Amino acid sequence: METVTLTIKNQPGLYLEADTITPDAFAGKKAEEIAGLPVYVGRDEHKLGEFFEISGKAGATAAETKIVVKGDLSRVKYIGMKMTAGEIVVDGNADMYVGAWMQGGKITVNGNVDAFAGTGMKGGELIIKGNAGNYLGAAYRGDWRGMSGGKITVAGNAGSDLGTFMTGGEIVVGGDVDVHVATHAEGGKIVIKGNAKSRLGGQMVEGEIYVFGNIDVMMPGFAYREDVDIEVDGTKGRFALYEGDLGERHRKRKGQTIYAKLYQQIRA
Amino acid sequence: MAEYLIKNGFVFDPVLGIKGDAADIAIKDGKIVETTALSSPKVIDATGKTVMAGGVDVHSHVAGPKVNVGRNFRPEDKLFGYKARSGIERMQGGFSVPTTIRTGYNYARMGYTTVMEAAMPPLYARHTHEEMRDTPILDQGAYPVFGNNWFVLEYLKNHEIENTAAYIAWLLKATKGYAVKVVNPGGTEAWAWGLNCENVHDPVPYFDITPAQIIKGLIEANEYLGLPHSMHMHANNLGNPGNYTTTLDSFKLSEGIKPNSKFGRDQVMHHTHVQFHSYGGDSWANVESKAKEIMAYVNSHDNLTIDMGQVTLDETTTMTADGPFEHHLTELNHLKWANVDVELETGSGVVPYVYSPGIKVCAIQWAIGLELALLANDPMRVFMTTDHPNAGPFIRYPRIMKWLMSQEARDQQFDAFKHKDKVIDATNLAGIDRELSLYEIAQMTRAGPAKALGLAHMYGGLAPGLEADVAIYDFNPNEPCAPDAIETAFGNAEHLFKAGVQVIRDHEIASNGNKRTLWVNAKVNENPQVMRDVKEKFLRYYTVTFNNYEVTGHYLPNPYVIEVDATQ
Amino acid sequence: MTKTVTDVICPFCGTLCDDLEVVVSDDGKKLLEVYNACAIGAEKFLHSQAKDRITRPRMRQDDGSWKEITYDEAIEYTAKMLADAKKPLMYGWSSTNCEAQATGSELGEIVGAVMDNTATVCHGTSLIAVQDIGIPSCTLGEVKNRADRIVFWGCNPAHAHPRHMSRYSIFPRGFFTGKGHTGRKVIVVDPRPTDTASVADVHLQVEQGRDYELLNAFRVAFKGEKLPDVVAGIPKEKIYEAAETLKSGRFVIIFFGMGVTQSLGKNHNIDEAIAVTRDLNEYTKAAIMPMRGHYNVTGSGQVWGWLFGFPYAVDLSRGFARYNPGETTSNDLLRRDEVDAVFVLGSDPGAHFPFSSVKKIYDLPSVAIDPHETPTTEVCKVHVPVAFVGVEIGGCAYRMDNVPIETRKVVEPPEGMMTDEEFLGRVLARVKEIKGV
Amino acid sequence: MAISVNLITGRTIQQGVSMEAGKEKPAYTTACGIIELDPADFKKLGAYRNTNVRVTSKYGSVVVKAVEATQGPHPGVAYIPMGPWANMVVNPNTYSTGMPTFKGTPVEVEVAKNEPVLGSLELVRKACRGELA
Repeated sequence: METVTLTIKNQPGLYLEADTITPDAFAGKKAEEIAGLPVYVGRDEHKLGEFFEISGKAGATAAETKIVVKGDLSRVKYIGMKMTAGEIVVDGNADMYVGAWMQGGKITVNGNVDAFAGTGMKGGELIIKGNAGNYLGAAYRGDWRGMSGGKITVAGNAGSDLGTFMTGGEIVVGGDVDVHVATHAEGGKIVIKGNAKSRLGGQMVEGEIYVFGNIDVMMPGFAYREDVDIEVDGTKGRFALYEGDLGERHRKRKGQTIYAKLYQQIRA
Repeated sequence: MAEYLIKNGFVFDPVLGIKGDAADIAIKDGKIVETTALSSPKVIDATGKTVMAGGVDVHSHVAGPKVNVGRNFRPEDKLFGYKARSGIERMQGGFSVPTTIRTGYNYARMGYTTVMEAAMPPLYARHTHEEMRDTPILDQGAYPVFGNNWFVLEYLKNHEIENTAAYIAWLLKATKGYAVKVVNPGGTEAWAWGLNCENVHDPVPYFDITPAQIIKGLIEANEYLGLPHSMHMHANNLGNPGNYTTTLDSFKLSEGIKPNSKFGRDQVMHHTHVQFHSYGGDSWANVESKAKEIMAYVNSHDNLTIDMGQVTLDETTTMTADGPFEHHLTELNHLKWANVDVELETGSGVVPYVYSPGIKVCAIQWAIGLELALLANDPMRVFMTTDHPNAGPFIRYPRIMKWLMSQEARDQQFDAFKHKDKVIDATNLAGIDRELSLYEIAQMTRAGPAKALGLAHMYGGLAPGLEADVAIYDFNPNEPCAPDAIETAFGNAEHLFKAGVQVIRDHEIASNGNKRTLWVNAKVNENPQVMRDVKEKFLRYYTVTFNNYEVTGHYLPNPYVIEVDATQ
Repeated sequence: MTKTVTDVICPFCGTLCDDLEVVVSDDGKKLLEVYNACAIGAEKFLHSQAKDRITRPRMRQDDGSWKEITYDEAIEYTAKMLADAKKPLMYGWSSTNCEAQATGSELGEIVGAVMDNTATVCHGTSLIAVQDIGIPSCTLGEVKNRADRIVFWGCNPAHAHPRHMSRYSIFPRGFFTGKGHTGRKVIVVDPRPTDTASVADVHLQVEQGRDYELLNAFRVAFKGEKLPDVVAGIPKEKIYEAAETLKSGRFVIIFFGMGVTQSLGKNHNIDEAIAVTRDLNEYTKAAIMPMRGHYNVTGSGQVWGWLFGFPYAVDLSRGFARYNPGETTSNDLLRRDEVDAVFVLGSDPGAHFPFSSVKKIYDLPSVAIDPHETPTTEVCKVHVPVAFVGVEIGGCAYRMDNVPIETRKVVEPPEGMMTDEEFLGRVLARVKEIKGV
Repeated sequence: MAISVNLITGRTIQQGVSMEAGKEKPAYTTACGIIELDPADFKKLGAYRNTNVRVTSKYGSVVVKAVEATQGPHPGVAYIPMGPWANMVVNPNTYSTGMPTFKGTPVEVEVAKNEPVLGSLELVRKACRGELA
């Protein structure tokens, strides 16, 4: 695997749209060629090299390419968008749409990301060491196909609208989450190790939510069923199982209605 | 205006009867002229290329309230599909429901120059006209819907044809409409109570009338007026297994009625998107093609024309004034559902739909559409449409051409189906080896629809005196080609003239044209009763005033009025 | 002598009443009286006659004072500002006609602006919900002629849409509703016992910010499932009862407003309300409608819909149209310093945006096009007064149910004043010159 | 002493009429430079009706006149008509939806008898220029 290192040298006046920072766009290119890739500030087209110091070179394919991005990237959008393979390490905070529509490969952000990270994600791995913004692993506006595969791990907290319209894949949040989790989800698994506020599983058709901490307000459409002993992301424990959303439509399998499941850890 | 001489192309023109012979086409002052009439034309060498009149679409949902619902409620339909502005081209977006700008350009790119908006809710006529105004290049007209209109229901309950006709004439003028459209007659009014009319004898709640009475009455009123187009029909029971009997029952209501129109059409009913109305079986498990039965009827009845409503196997957006059908659809696929019931007039619904080659029913629908065209004895009466965007986006017309012109292309598609064998069993298509010629395609996409619209004096051919709407395709019909070459060539006209203006040059948009809006001004005897009824309904039941209803002025910056005199 | 103009359309709110009568002087220069309008609508017409009206553009000086400038100078400043900006915000577009919106759209397209309208602080979240779940709706005449169950959820038409209840919803006698209000059951859901609630049969005083839960409870109740004893402050018995009232109706209409679009959950509240409506269609007929507030905000969503494909928050900066509320919406753009110039027409963000956003407008190059003096004109660098749309110039406007109506000019604007459309047309021409397109 | 209440904003007919008559006019301040409090909250606040109060949230602070709720009772909920006064204190968080949280901002209300309620233009101008106390 070859490594390309980008170090931000000029901050954009507004925001930098850099959907070319992907192993797919870099593959087969030398540093000079990578420097020539287009990026945008408002309506103006620029070259990547105007904002980044670029060293190293890419591998022949995306899978053989690793990108390390350094510096304050809190005004850089779209890092890793639509990537299919390879690896990106972001050494700092990044702005919106990190790993949006990604299909494969791995992104590690050693900082925070803003909203819409992992939008419509299909595969691969997105690891956020800091906090994530709103709409993590959610669907793009209007789409009924949200995150369908891959795994997102957040060490810190996540914002509102986590996993909206999720159909598959897994999201693990180490800290707390804001309102609306797995709204409209039809599959997938969300693990919240900290506390949740309200609107968990609203309009949820299918899928699983696990909460280790408190839930401020439970949806009226979730009904307590039983206590179960299970292991979740390496933690064994007793959980209260709720099913819902009782107001929503559900499929039937072998005559049984399939509900979404919400597990809350029971703490002594 | 510039003169043009399109030299030596292979011309396909049903109006002149030219079947691919090399010929020259001359353009002057916006019209086709004899080549001798030119003095110093710009010459376009069309050697080795195909030349046809501009395409005419008899049925497409491209402008108006439900189309815009389809745009605005589907941001995902535009994701990553945009085209940036450049030169004279404005920015474009949208796949199944493109922006008006893209609609105009994409039709032009296929060599189409006239497109009729298939359903205009009268109360929203202004909106429809605003969108058509902002659709470049194309000549357009819109069909106001009548089949669930309270005036029509009340007049036809007592078979008052003259009053119905007077009301139609008034509404065409008020809305600047082109033809009489009927969608699920009575069923959409029933839907205002959450109900439906599932066959032609199913009475409309409260109004004490059946769909059959509405259909027959509107045909008669249409012929009473002698409008350019016939009554334009979308029957009850669309999209349901076993519905072909309802379709045949609807067809039969036209029997014995002769056209009364000086505009040269032969039909008294145009039935649209017949693919959706040709299903046998009694459930989605055993649904099968009844295209043979449908076409046996069509082929033997000259006073009927139809269009296909071809499924293109895309993710698309369904939209229709058939409110109950859209509700039925959203119950099936659970996708987002928009509905608008329109006071005293009509309703509509919009639901996204994914026609997947992996789903048996979708593949059967695909086959049925093609069967309709391939079983047609007279291509002048069977037109190519996708009921855009219902069965698929109009940009797939070149792909449909490919399927119609090449058995190999059809076989390739069969092979791509997950349930190929079941699809073959439920349909006739695998046993049909007919391959349509470009001449027949020109009948189905140009001369036929122009004639059925009563616009054969303007569009659909290359005879001198017609509008200079001419498409030149980079396609040599005399050389063997892979099926995909058909799709490529006819999706990307090399040159296109609209009313003598070159709107595409070397495959690029060269002009935004001078789009016109066609409407029909039918003069009838003064009818005080109808005017009294209209004013009373506005006073008591409408939420806009009578004086704020009529569409006037700047909504049609370039109108083209077709005058009809039905005074007696 | 005076003359009376009839069938006049009111340019205040999305109700778009079209039965006003306006008395003007014989020469058409003075507006004298307004009939049939609500108090707010009448005031809007009369304000055009204010003696102290500003009739010429003005530019803020370094010392904070205003200096009168010519329209030509204002056009030049605006064109330069937009042409120089990398990503200008062009906001407002509600108190104007569709013709100006179309011209403005072309301008926005050329300068690569973000186009946003007042839905962004009003029913924008409803539009998001519609994109997620759709919307079964109808025209207001359907309500008048058929509806026997009326729900006002988080809206207060007695104050915000004063003639709505009499023209369309509670009181009118329609074709199938000959008994008027006695044939209808009215439910109001609001954390306050509002003046609208006082004319309702049922008021559910929902705990503020818990609409999503209460709506969810209705869906659970429809299906006959068990509810917790109290949801959002409402005892379950009342919820079951209200759910039954809705199910037993022949035609249910739910109107909703800012109480749900601006409270916690926002688009999700609407989403769930639409789901309630969908559910009701299993049992009876039901429709739902946003109480669009601002005159022609609906129209700008329509115009942008057919031109760009999105109803608000349209980012044209890259030469094509993109959309994602949360990123391309005015308050997010301002908060995040994503735009470098602000153009406002037909709205007053200075009064109606959170102050943190207003401060950002103050800090940027900015132009406000508005007949009034407003908090926005107060913080912008240039203020361009224009003719009142719907009073001094007509044009197309869309009602809250998307019905388009041609508005009427009833009186002449003061001598020499431009209209929105003229001003935008001139700026567009100048921008084309500057950019050489 | 200060009381804590949940602030919502919105339209009133007086807000509409005075806005259309001119936001620079005193009537607009009379209509919108107010906070409607429930009698129970007045009691807790220990203030007379029509007293100027300072309303403070995490996001800002503004002086308005406290009046009795016109559409009550709604103890614990306070109402400032939509406008620049309300917008000094509302929660601007959009939760990435574009919509600030205009309804449901926790605020503290305390008597500020001697502080004036500014007119709309003056309020916004001074706030922008950092001239507010």
